[in-house]
Amino acid sequence: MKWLSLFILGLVMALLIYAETDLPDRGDPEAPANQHVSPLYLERTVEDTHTPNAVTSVLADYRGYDTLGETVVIFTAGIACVLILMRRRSDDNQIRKPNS
Amino acid sequence: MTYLPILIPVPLLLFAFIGTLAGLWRRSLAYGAALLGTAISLGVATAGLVVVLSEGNLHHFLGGWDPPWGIEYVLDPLSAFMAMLVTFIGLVVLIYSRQSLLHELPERVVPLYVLKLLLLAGLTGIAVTGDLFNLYVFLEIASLAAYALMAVGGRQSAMAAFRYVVLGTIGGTFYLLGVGFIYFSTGTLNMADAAQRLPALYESRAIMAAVAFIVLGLGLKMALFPLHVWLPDAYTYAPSAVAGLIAPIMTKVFAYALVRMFLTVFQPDYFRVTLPVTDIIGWLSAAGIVIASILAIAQRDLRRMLAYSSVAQVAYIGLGIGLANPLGMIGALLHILNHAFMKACLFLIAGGIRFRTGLVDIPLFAGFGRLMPWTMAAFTMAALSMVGIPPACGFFSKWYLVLAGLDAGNWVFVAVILISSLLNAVYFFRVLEQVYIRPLREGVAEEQVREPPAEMLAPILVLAAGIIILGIINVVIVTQVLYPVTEPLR
Amino acid sequence: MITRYESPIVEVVCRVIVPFVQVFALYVITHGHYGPGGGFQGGVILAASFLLLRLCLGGELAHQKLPPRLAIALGAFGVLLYGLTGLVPMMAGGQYLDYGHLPIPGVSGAELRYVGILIVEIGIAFGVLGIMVGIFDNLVERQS
Amino acid sequence: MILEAFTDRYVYFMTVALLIIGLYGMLGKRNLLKKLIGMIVFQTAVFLFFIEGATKFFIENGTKLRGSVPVIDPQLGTDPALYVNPLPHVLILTAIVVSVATTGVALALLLTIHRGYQSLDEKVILERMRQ
Amino acid sequence: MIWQIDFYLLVILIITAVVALEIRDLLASVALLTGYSFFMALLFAQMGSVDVAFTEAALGAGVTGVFLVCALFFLERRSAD
Repeated sequence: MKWLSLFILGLVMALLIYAETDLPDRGDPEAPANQHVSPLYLERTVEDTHTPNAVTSVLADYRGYDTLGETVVIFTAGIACVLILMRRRSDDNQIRKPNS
Repeated sequence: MTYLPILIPVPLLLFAFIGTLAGLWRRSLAYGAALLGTAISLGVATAGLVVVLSEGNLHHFLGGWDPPWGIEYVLDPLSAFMAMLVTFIGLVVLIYSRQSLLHELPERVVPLYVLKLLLLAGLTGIAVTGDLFNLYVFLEIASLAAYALMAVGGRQSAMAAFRYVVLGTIGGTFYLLGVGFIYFSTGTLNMADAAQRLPALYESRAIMAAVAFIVLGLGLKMALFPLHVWLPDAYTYAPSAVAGLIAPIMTKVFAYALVRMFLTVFQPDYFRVTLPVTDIIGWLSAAGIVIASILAIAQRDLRRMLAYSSVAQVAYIGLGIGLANPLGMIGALLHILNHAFMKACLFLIAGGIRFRTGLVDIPLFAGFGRLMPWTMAAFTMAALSMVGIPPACGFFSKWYLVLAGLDAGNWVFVAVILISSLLNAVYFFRVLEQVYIRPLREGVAEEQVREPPAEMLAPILVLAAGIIILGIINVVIVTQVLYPVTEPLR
Repeated sequence: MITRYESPIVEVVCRVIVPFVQVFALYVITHGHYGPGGGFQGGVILAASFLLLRLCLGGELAHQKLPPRLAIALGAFGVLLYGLTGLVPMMAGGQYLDYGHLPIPGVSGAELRYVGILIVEIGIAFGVLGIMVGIFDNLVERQS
Repeated sequence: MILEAFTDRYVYFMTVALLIIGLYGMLGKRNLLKKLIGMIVFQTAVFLFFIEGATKFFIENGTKLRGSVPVIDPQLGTDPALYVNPLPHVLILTAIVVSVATTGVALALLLTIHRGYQSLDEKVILERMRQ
Repeated sequence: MIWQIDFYLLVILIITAVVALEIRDLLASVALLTGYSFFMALLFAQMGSVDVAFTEAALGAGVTGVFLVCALFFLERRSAD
């Protein structure tokens, strides 16, 4: 088991280092991530939403549905905690007498 | 008309919140909210499938922003098909779960129903989304709901759920990492846009790593063979109404997400020729089918046997994806549908038996066939379908997989499917023998062994009837829905 | 059940600090348009103020300020507010979450989107506040 | 020159190191709370990877400057080259919340497990589970 | 540009992560984890993402720490490895 997890760790590390040597340079303004979608957010955020903070406007407007999902994730976690920690009358795994 | 895609997950979400508020006031209202939300969603999904088949794909731009900048929802035949499957199974299991939960966990019904709605919302969201990151968000909603739902069956189930949390988080985070590689290489998160920009970057090592991480992450979530370690314990100890909901659809939706990556985001040839992804998935699945089937034979606990059988059946889907030809993909997608019906039916029957008698071990089921005729008839139907006897639907997906294996000239896979049918026959006929031939065990009170109440029996019978109906109309499904989906593979 | 921490200093400092923390949280929520901050951060800070009350004053007193059931209800209400803000523009002919079609008289165009973002941030803040306090209550209270 | 290449890439390698440490904590540690801590470290490393990818440099008067905070400053104007990329920040905001939610659920599970088995050691729990 | 700040913060991060995982006392481990989150928030702020830094400081270093410590109150403090 110990060797298996070490093997997995080595594999993931090798894969990551192998991949990261081929990513665009750090902070390169010509990189696709900085060229394709995001410039428009910065250019138009004030004009479209009156919001100088581009993160807020992207968060709540351009990609607002992700944020709805994120709020739902928090909500799910809350309900999950209520469900898991609710005290039960019959303790543990005992199946109660079948109702008849 | 373009409203249809968004109206599939949103009723589920809204009724989850309304159900919470109503449930705080009066406990029984949560069930009504769950039922109503799922029914609306099923109606919209059905309408969506009809519209999509006649008028072509529907696109909904959330927030009114055009795709690469905003999030896009796409309803095409495949996603409408998945959404309809998820909501249908969800509705049937919800009807079943009222009695079952009142019996097993009467104090916790409100959060259980709310989490079931959120689980369904997450899964339908995965089905209809057209955005890589949005898929991650909904994947996490579905996963969190599933962790919690699986944890309430007692102390073993809590431990099983914790292991699922650890492995599931690794899976989800690997997927996020893969999306990160794609984003930093292409600059976009929209699936259609990424599909356009990716072919120029196929030589890039970052994209290869992205593929590896996405396949690993989704593989962990869908319990593809060597990554299935969380599944048997989790399904065994979960409450029966939850196992009946999660086992049929959860892993299948992640399989669908993998298919979507394979067909929509990347070109199939990238997975088939440039990288040996489909070969690896195929061979691992072939090993998984045989090993998991043998492990299923060794189990005494019916739920554990079904869990191992689930691993084997997910591996069938993996085998179809691994064959990577049109027939294989049709077989895999048809198996998603068929297996959802069969496994839901089987888990609900296991829950029904446990509801009446409290028994889970197969040898103790001796002689039940006489006392629970309808339930056991449904069990026989599902078992025959799992083995692959012609009128039932399980035969047809295996048939397409065998054809695909012959088409690809891969005799090993064909042999694996045939052998596994024999193994399936072994472990299901073992149960059938106990049920129909052996006399009732000493110590099992005869008056307890009765049909479950009508509210639980009806969903079982609906699913059993569905197995036959799907078998009969499978030609329609294949030609209308699944055949156009495999267009990129041709 | 957490018990009250028997120290006048802790109690006084807690009672003095909490209103300022809450005011700062409101500032963070509403100032999200112009600087760092927004619904999440503000909601978390609000939740932190209630957690501080629960830790310092003990369960009984702090539950009067925000009962556990109300916390969960507040969480559900916040998320529902977000969901409905998405649904209302659809009735007015827009897309889901299209704030440009919110039926608010007197504002239009970019201003309307500004208002929409503000409503959504408030919903997020309520949701995060309620759920964080709810998680804490469940982690602490349900232990036998 | 080597220094240049190092300053360009070293953050990625440090991120990989953090990620591996977290993964090791999740897979190699027996204590369940340690697994949870490993999970948090692992997820945070991925966040760091995204935020790292969002930085942007621009050249002004021959010196390399880091892009500014993505809040539009009327004096700087709306030239996107001057600000860092806001999109990964938004994604990571979402992911941080997901991570906290997962932590909350995992902690609830831990409390239930401890109530049932009186232990946090995976080996002990699995032994007691098989009985 | 001052790349040294990033570098030192990253080294601190790696050290805190390793020690948090290796130390036997779980309370110390949790405390180090909140420290880890705080340094991560500093690093985010240094990289120009103030919103994420704010969230990480409030959620990662604040609320998660409270949850972990409160949960630890009901659990055992020693760890075998």
